[in-house]
Amino acid sequence: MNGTELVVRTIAETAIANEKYFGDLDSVVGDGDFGYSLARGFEKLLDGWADLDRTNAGSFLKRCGMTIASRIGGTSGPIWGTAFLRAGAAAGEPLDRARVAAMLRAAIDGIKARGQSDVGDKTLLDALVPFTDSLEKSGDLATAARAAREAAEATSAMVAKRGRAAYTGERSRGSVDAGAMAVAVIAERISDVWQPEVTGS
Amino acid sequence: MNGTELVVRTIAETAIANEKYFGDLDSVVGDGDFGYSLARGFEKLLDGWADLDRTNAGSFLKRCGMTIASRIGGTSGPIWGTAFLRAGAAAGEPLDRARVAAMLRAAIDGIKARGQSDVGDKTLLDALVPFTDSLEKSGDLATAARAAREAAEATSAMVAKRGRAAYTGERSRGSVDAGAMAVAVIAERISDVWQPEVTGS
Amino acid sequence: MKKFVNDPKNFVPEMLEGLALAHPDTLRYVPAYNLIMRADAPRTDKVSIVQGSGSGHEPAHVMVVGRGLLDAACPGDVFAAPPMDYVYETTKLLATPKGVLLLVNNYTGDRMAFDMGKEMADADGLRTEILTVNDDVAVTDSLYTVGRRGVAGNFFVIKAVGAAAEQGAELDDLIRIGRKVNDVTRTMGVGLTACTPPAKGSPLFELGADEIEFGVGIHGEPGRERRRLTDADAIVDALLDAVVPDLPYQSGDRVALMINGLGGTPVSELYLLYRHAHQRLAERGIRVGRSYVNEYCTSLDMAGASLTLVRLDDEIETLLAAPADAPVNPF
Amino acid sequence: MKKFVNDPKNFVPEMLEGLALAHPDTLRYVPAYNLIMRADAPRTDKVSIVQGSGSGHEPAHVMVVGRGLLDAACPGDVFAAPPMDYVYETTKLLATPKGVLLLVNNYTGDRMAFDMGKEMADADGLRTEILTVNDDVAVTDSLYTVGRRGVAGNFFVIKAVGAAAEQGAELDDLIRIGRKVNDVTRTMGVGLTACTPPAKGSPLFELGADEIEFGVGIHGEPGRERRRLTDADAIVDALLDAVVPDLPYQSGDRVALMINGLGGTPVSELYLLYRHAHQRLAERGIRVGRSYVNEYCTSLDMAGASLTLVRLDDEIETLLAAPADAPVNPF
Ligand SMILES: Nc1ncnc2c1ncn2[C@@H]1O[C@H](COP(=O)(O)OP(=O)(O)O)[C@@H](O)[C@H]1O
Ligand SMILES: Nc1ncnc2c1ncn2[C@@H]1O[C@H](COP(=O)(O)OP(=O)(O)O)[C@@H](O)[C@H]1O
Ligand SMILES: [Mg+2]
Ligand SMILES: [Mg+2]
Ligand SMILES: [Mg+2]
Ligand SMILES: [Mg+2]
Repeated sequence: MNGTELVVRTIAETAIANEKYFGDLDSVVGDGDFGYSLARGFEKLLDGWADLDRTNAGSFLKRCGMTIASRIGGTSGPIWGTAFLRAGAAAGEPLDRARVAAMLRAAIDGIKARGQSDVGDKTLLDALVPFTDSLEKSGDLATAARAAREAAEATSAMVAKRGRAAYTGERSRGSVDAGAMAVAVIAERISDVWQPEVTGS
Repeated sequence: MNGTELVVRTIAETAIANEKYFGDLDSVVGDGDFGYSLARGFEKLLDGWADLDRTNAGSFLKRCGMTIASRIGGTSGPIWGTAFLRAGAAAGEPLDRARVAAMLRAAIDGIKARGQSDVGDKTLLDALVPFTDSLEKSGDLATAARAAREAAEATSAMVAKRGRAAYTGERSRGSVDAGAMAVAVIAERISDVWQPEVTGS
Repeated sequence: MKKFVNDPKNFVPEMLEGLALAHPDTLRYVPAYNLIMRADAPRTDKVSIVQGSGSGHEPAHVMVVGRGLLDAACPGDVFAAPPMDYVYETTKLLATPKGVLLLVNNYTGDRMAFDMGKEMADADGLRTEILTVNDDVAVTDSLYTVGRRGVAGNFFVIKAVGAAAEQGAELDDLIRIGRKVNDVTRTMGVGLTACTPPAKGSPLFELGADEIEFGVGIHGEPGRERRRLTDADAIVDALLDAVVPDLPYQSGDRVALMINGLGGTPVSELYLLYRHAHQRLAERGIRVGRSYVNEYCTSLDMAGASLTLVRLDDEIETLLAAPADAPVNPF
Repeated sequence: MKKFVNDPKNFVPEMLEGLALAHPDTLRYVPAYNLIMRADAPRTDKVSIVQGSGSGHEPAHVMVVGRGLLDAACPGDVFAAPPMDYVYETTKLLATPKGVLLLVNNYTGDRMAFDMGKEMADADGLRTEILTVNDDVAVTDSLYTVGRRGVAGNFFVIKAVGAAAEQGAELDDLIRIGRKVNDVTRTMGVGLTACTPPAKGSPLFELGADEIEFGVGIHGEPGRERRRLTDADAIVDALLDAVVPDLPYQSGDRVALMINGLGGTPVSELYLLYRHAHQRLAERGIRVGRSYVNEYCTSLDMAGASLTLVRLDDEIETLLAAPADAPVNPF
C-alpha cells in the first residue's frame, strides 16, 4: 500500500506542479484547460487524502478513480478516472511486475473504451502504452520513463484523431500532445521518487 | 467673390487632406473624431459646391455656414457653422483688410457665444484670435499664419476648459488643441494659395 | 483591435440598415437623418421621446427604440453628436399634439445640436422640451466643463419617461419624472482597454498591460486618472467609493444597481462584478431592488464596465418595471 | 486582453453567485455543483431540461435558465465539461415524473460526463434522455472527431424544447422536436482575436493583425483555416458559403438568421454583419422569418461572430415565438 500511495501522491503533485506547462501544451491546438483541470481535480483528491479508503491497493485506487471521475471536468475527468478505476479493479497481491503491468493494461483498455480511441490517435495512450510495454519488458522504471518521453515527443509528428485537437486536422501536426507529455513527465517523477522492491522480480 | 470662394474651397480641401492628422490630435485627450467630422462635412459642402448661392460673398458664406452647421456632427458643426454664418453676415464691399478683420471678429464672437468659451480655454479660439490680431496689424497673410501656428503650438501648455478635453483636467496639458492646430494649418494653406489684392490696402 | 467593418464611412448607416432589416415589424429607418423610429410613431395620443448622441454606444440609443422606451433615435457618426438638422427633421417627423421630449446626454456637441434643432422646431410652432442627463460622477471639476457627462444612467431616464409616456403622461410630467430619475442616478466607469473607432482603425489611447483608466468616458476620452490594474473586487470597491457618497446613497435606501459593459467585456465578468457590488451595498444597508447586468451604453469595443445606482421610490420602481420592447435589453 | 477577475479559480463560482444575487426571485444557486436552476423547479407537471457544457460561453447556458428555456444548467470550469457528478446530482435534483432531458453539445468531454451521469441516474430509476446538438459546419472530417461541434445553434434547440416542455410536452416528443431543430440548424464562426481564459491569463493562440480564424470553435480552438482579414461583407459571404450549401438552404425556404457575438465584438458590428447576410439570403430567395442579433454563445472575450441558419416550419416558428424569460436574450 505505501508504494501505491506514493505513486498516486506523486501523480497528483506532478499534475499540480505542472499546471501551467500542461495548460500551455493544450493551448497550441486544444483549449488550454488541461493543466487547470488536472490540477484542480488532484488538489481535491489531496484535500480528502487522509480519509481515503486504505483497505488495500485496489480499493484505494478505485476510491481515487471515483474522486477523479467525479471532480475533474473536461475530457480528462472521465479518462483519468476510468484509468484509476480499472487499475484498481486489476490490483491484487503480490504487487509484482506482472501485476503492475496488468493494472496498466487494464487502465489502457479502460481509456480506449471510454475515449473510443486507440494508439496512434495522438492522445495520452501514445505515451502510456510504450511506457507499459517498456516497464513490462525491462522491469525498470527509469527505462520505461525514457520510453514514455520519447513516445510523447514523437506525438509531435502525428495528426490528432481524438479530442479537441482533432478539429484542427493537419494543423495538429508539429506540436506534442498535452496528455502524452503529462504521462511522460509523471513517469519521470515516479521513477525519481519510487524505488520499488517489486519491480525487480 | 473669387477670393472668398478660393478661401472656402481651401479650408474644405485642407480639412479633407488632414483628416487623419486632425483626428490623431483629437485622440490625445479628446475622442478622435474631429478630423473625421470636419472631413465628412466639408466633403458634403464640396458635393453641393456648384449649386451654392453666389449672389455675393455674404450670402455665399451664410449658405456654407448653414451646410456646415447642419451637416457636421459633434461640437465642430455648430462651432464652425456659426463662424461661417457670422462672417457672412459681416461681409460687404469692398472686401478690404478692415472688412476681413471685421468678418473674422464676427466669427470669433459667434464661436464664443455658441461655445460659451473664450481665449485661454484651449480651443480653436486660441489660434483664431492671434491670427486675426496679426492679420489686422500686418495685413500680411503669411505673417498671420505664422502667428496662428505659434499660438496653436502654445496651446500645448494650457489646460482645457471647454470641449471634451476639459474632462481630463490637468492631463490635457502637454498636447496641442486639435481645433487650434487645424486653424493654423488652414491659415498656412490659405496664405500659400491666396495672394489677395485687398490685404495690402 | 480588429473589427467587422466595410468602408468606415458607412459603419453607422450599415448598422442602422441591419437593425431595420432585423426588425421590420417594429422599426422604420430614414437614412437621410440616421433616423430609427418606431413603426407606429408618431402616435397622436402620446408624447414622442427622441434621443440623439453619437454612435458607438449601442445598444444606446438606436436599439432601445420601442414600446415603453424611445420613439426615435437620430445618432451622429461614431462619437459625434448628430448634426443639428438631424435633430430638427427628426423632431418634425415625430411631432404629436402632446409634444416631443428631446433627451440629451450632457456634452457640448449634443447640447448645441439639440438647442439649435429645438430652436428651429419651435420656430415652426412645434411643442418640444429638452431634458439633459448627467449621471457621471467621474467629472469632478464642473467649472471647466459643461458639467457632468451623461452615460449609462441614461437608460433609467429613458425607461422611466418611456413607460410614463406610454401611459399617456403629459410633456411637463415627463420632464418632472425624467429630472427626478436623473437626480437620483449616479454612474462611474472604468476602462481596461482603449476603444478603436472604425474610421481611426487604431486604439484611441494607449493603456499599459497593468493600467486601467478610472472614470473613463464613453467616448474613449481618458478618465479621472490612471490606476494600477487590481482584482475585480477592488475595482468595484473603488467605483462604489466614487458613486455612493456622491448622492449620497444611504443605509435604508432601495436602489437599482446596473453593471454596464463597455463593449468588449463579456457578460460573465459583468456578473462577477455585480456579485461584489451587491454584497458591499448590502453591508452598507443599501438594498438592491432591481438589477441590470448587460450592455446598455458602450464605448465601441472597449473592455470595461460602469456601475450605476438609482435610488428607488414607488413611482420610479413602477415605471422601471413597466413592460417594454426593444431589439435588445429592454429591462 | 485584461479582465475583471479575482482569483481565477473562483471565476465561475463568483459569476454564478452574482447571477443568483441579481435574480433572486427566479433563480436558485447550488454551489456544490455549479448549479443554476429555476426557483420553481422541479415542477412535477413538466419535463425538466438541463444543459451542462464548460463555462466561458455566457449567456450560454446559465443565463438562459428560465421560463420556456432551461430548468437548470450545471457548467464546468472555463472550457471544461462539468464533472460527471455535477450531471448526476443535477439530474437527481431536477427529476420529475415526466423525466429529465439532458442537452449536450457534441464534445468528447461533455458526452462522457453526460453518459456517465445519465448511467448513474438511470441506475437510480430516474427517467432521462440525452439530446446531442451538433450544428457547427466548420468540422468537415468527422471521421477523426466525435463529429460536428455544438455551438450557437444550441440556442434554438433550447428555445424550442423549452417552449414545448412549458406546454406540457412529453419526453419523447421533446426528443423529436429537439432532433428536428438540430437537423435544420447550421452554424459557422469566425474569430478576429483569440480569447484569454482567466486561469491562463494570456491569449489562447496568436493571430496576426491581418489574420482571422475561419471556422473557429467556441473554446478558442483554432478553426478550419487561417485567412486574411477582409471587409465585413466578404466575411459574411464566406460564412454563408459554408452554411447555406450544407443543409442545403434553398430558394423558397423561410429561416431564422442569428448573428451571434463571440464576446468581444460590440452589437453595432453584429448588426452590420446581419445587414449583409439578410440581403444575400434574400438574393438567393431565402426569406428571414426571425432575426437574432446578440450574444448567445460566446468564447470568453473573443472578438468574432458566428452565423446560424434554422430552416423554419410552422411548428418550429411557433415554438421560437413562444414566451420566455431569462436573465439575458430570451428571444
Ligand atoms: N478520446 C480520447 N481518448 C483518450 N484520450 C483523449 C481523448 N480525447 C482527448 N484525450 C487526451 O486528453 C487531453 C486533453 O484533455 P482535456 O484538456 O481535459 O480535454 P478537453 O479540453 O478537450 O475536453 C489530450 O491531450 C489527449 O491526450
Ligand atoms: N466650447 C467650445 N468652444 C469653442 N471651441 C470648442 C469648444 N469645445 C471644443 N472646441 C473645439 O473643438 C475641437 C473638438 O471638436 P470635435 O472633435 O468636433 O468635438 P467633440 O468630439 O468634443 O464633440 C476642440 O479641439 C476645440 O478646439
Ligand atoms: Mg483541453
Ligand atoms: Mg472630438
Ligand atoms: Mg466627438
Ligand atoms: Mg476543455
